[in-house]
Amino acid sequence: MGEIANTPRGKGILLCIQCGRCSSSCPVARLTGEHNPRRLMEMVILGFKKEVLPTQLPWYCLSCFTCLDRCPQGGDVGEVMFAIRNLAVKQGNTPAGVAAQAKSLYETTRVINPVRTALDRRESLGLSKITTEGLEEVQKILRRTGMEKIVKST
Amino acid sequence: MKYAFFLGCLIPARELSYEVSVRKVLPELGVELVDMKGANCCAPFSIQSVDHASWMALAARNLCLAEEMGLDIMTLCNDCYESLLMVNNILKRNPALRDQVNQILSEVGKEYKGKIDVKNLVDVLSGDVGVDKVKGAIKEPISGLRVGTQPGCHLTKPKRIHFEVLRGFNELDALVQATGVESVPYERKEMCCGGPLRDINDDLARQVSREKLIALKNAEVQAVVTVCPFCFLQLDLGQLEVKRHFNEEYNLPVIHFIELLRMGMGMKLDDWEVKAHRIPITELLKDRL
Amino acid sequence: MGEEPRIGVFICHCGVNIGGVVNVPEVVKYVKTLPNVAHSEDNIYTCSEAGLASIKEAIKKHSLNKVIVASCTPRTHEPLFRSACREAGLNHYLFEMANIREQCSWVHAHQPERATKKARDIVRMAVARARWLNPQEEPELEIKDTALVIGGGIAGMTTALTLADQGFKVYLVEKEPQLGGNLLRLHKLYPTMQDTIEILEPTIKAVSQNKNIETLTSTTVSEVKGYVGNFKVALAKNEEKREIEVGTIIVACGAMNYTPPKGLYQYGVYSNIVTQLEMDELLRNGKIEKPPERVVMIQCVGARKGEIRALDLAGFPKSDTARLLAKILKAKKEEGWPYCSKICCMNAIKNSILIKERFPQTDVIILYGDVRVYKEYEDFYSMARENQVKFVKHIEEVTPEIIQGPEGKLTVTAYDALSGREMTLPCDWVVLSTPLIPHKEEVILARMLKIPISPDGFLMEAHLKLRPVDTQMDGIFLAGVSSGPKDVPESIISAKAAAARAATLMANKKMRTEALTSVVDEEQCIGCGLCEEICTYGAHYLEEAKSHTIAALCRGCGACAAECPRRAITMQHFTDEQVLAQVKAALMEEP
Amino acid sequence: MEEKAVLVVGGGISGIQASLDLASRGYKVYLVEKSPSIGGRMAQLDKTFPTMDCSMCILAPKMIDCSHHPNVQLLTYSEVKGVKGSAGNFVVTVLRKPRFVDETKCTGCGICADHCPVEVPNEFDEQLGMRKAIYMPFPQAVPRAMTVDKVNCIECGLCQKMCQAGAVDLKQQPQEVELDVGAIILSIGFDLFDPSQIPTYGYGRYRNVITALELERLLCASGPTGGHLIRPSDGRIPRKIAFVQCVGSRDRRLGTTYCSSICCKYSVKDAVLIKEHEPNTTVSIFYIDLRAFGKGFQVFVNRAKSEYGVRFIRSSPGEIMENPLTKDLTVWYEDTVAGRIENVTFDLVVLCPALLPRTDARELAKVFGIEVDDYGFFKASNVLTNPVDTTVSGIFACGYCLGPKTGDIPDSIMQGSATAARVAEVLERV
Repeated sequence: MGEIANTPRGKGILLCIQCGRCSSSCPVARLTGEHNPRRLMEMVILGFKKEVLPTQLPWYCLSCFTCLDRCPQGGDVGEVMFAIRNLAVKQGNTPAGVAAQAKSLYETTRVINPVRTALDRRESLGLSKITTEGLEEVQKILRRTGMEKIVKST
Repeated sequence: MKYAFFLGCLIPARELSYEVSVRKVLPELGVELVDMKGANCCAPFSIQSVDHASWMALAARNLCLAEEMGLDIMTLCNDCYESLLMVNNILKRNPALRDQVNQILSEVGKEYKGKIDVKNLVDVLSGDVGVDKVKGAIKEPISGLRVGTQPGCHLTKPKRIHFEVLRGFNELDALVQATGVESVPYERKEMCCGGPLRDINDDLARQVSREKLIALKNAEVQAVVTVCPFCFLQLDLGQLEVKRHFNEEYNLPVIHFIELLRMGMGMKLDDWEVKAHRIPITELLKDRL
Repeated sequence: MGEEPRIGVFICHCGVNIGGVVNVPEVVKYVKTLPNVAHSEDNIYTCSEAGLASIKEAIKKHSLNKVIVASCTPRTHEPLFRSACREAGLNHYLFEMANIREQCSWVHAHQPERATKKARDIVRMAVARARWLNPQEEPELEIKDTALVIGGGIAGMTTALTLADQGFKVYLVEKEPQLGGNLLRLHKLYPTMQDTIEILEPTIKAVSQNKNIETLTSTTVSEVKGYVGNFKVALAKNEEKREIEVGTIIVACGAMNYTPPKGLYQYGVYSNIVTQLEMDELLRNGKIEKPPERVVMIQCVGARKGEIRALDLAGFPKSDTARLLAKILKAKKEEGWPYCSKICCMNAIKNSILIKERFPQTDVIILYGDVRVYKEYEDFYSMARENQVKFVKHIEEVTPEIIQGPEGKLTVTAYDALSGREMTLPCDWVVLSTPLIPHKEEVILARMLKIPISPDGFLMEAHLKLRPVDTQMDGIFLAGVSSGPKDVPESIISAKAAAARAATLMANKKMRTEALTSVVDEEQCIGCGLCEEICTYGAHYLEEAKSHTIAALCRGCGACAAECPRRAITMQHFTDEQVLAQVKAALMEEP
Repeated sequence: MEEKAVLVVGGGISGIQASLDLASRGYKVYLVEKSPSIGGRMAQLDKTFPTMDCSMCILAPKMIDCSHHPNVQLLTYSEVKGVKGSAGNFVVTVLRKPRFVDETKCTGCGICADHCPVEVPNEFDEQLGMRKAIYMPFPQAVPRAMTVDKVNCIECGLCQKMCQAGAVDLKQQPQEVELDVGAIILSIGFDLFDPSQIPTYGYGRYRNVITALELERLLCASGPTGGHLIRPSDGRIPRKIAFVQCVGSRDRRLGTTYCSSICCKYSVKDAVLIKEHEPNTTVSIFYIDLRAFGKGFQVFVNRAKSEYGVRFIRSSPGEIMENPLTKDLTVWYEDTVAGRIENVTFDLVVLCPALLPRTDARELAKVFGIEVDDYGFFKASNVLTNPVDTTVSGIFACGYCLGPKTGDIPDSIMQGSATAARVAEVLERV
């Protein structure tokens, strides 16, 4: 729990009283039993690392933040989720989609890049060019934060 | 009214019609948009999931660019909006984090000062321009069209960083009504489109979208009006996927709010723009196209 | 029987409580046909000021000499109607009450006709009895302005001080050699984390310095004679005996912390399994030197037993459930007390915070059923969570398994209901939260004082809701945990409340008692002494081979009258004529 | 002897207890009550746990004792405006609001009300029942006198014509009285959290979402429905009822972080009452921690489960949705013990709102110069050792205005008596 609680986005976990308002408000949890934010909080609080970090569990959240508005304790479940994901990623649990976006960001400053046809159309419409201006700065930053390693390792 | 225009990644790459419409419409309403040279990705939820510090720093870098321009930022995409808005809020209030971020930024000779605000297309139109002025600009009101609006999560949630619960709802609806279109209430309007799970858990993403589509169908709307390009993508393209997986026909055309406004102001969509909608809008808006 | 009875009957609708079932007007009509009934009417609420006014008015207008109210229970309302009669100049023993609500409309809510008939019967019986009612005089008693406080804990001392400060003389009796009670064993008090001593010392000092208080330590109460205002109490300090006379008695005999029997949760088997109280002591004396890796606390040990809990194992992986169920089935019924002891959650949190303060790295886990941190203690609970104390709602049907591991460590196995997972917790200490339970001596004391014991084993209040510090015995009051678990502020409040009730009695110096007592006809009495034997209240005594009644002690139960072979004993206000008339009326066929 | 007089502010059960204890001890007591009648919250309840006594039936005698007691002077429909002096000799200014009826003449026969043409919702019935513009809040009101609510009165004068006692006086003026007292007891009670502040529960939007106090009135034999439990939208007897705990309590966002201490207990009581009213109604209680502490409660909860079949679900529902046609309510919740997210449809949902300080508590605190705690309840000078002393000597407090110190009625009564003791301590020293 400490590892999560001591991160800027993970504090909320200490406030959780397991009331279940988040889980019963969560659009995903309503659809699938696999996802249960409340239970995930409980598992993190009790330090079930193996059962959480390498699994799918951290990756069901939509970040729609409905829970943030419903939690009576201001436990910010949806926020804590990012603290958990950061930890999961450090352990190499990164969904392909996320890894791809991270990589793209590191290489082009943007997570999504236009395909050829789009570029052509931009040109024909006289829309601004899509450049990688600022890439150097972005990479410096990611080097400093250590995300570069993560990107390269995945 | 002058803004540092934060385009983001998705729109210039995949939803050009959105960009074109904005560039056409806003000057008409007296809003000047200055492109942000060298802006990087806002650092959306995907990146936030990877590393917190990187999110803060990358978003802050964008904020710094706007500070250098001396302009408030206007975003189009909800993801960009929430990311930049959150970081701006946090860094304004939390000196400790601000120092950390500035240390990182010092690498690239930048410093976050907290001098600007982050706004969204809807803020600008309903707040700065004003619904009345928008209404005034409508030359050919679009009558007899029932739509459900999808403001998207990050225009409205969490409460504490947006002014009030249904802000996005009320203001967006007011703007939509201004074009002459009827915005119909429907169940679970607050609910997410499913987009954020795209590429992470496509199956779930689809199921969420389906819930949304069912609710919209129940309200007997003829189309969905979106602000966020992700919502657009998820409900438009996603509809085809839902069709494929659940073989359910919804046939709900999805329209960028700004396109609606553009048409109302008498500026027709080009053919390629019309085609950009995977659920055809021709039937619905034939007299407009 | 004196003058011809002129009976007034007032029948109450009690809103719809009675009126919604019983046809009240019809009953009124019927009552008017009964002999000696001079007046009858119905009221929406006879207990309302209007109702009372109309009683007084009718007494004068129809010169009534007997009054009957047919409404609810005498327990709550008789005093009210009696005083109405008094105010109208009618001796209040000429008032009779018929209960047509609890004993009629409420229990026959679905049969209005038959309920109405029963109401007629009940009122008819009342009328029959009323004919025989006679005026009675209530004896007036002197009330000594001296109090006895039994128990020198925080509650007892507070009561003593409160009374002494008002100028009453107080005897403070404590069975232990020193004052202080349970708090002597406590180190810190939640939620302020104040040292107990900071509160205890000044109180003890104040008591010892107060010249109105006579403190008697190592002393027990060996006998209580007499009655409200005039108790004669025998005290014993080892061999030396002493008798004191007091006007009121306040029972603050406290309670004790339940110590599990050897083997329950392995208590007494391993030395590092202790109760919260023992943990508190260990912490106080710094007996825990090396930082524990983990401490596991278990709530409700010996409390809330025999309670039915909704059990749903759906949350657990299939693999576990079978094993779990098997465990639940063979889990033997655990001994313990049925109630929630109220203070254990906070005590556990208190100790967990103390541990965290001392050993920040120690992992503290609390296994609970419900976290009952009521009032602002919720904030105390949050504080613990912010200190990273972990709370686990475990499946209580499965008594956590405790086995010994390497180098004296323990391993607790429990089931977390909220994550649906088995937890194996290696730990250095297991702390059992055990309830406050009544002293064994309490039973003896209760018998001596003739006050009943509630189902939970604590002393019983006169009325759980309305008279929380009174007892059924006039002049005897309850303070502190003698009537059930309380925390310190609650004990202090109850102590002051008890003091107030006692002071009210003593300040008036006099009181009137019920005339509903037994009277011995000396002509008839043969002095057999059966009445003295049978009387639970010690109201009868023999003198010169004749039995006599101590009116103040007699509760009017009638046991003696029933026992007396010579029918020499009459129960005033419950004479044979009155009762038999009632019985006859009950059996009589309606005209 | 003026210094032997005491002022009690608030005529609820704890104020009544304090007054009676002090009065029978020989002190002169002025009992000031804001509303037209004493009785307070307890008067609004149907039955009380665990003896299941009808609340009014055990309260009414005490109320009447107050009005009869030679040492108690009731000042109902009155408010304290100012306080001077200190322990032993306070001078208090009390505003007697005009009730436009002469208490001494009015018999409370109610003929005036029968003829009054103006009907408005009755506050005492939580707006569920109606009263006239000239009214008595409830039949057992003390003093038994009518009151004219001038806000709604249309000055038609019918009541005046109808009153044989000539008690109605529509010209009556407000009146200020000065009282010399040695000590002051505050027992102004609590207000309830407005559940509409939690929009997802739909209170105020959905008619069949009600508060627990509204339920008490619906269950009460002398309540607006004569004790018939029916649901507001269509008057049908609800067959599936849900109770939701901690609505506003244990809530950091709203600042009411404390546990209100009574909701779990009265909900179990209400559940059992409902079962007794309508045996084939199902009752579910959604709770986070079932706080059945205090004498006899745990055993009662066990009985509610085993004998009455009340369902207890450990969950705080996320959302309530109304079916616009049937007005039935779908509750989304997670059975946290089973880890199952479910939605069940109910006929009636009862919210248990947090107990809050009176809206005028801070104001009043200023008048008396006492401090309030973080929540706005009156602050005890020492929570452990002087729980009923305020921060000003000679001024004491009892009942819920001290915050959730009280579990329930017995606690309020104990506090009432305790303040009486403290007053005596102070005055006997003077």
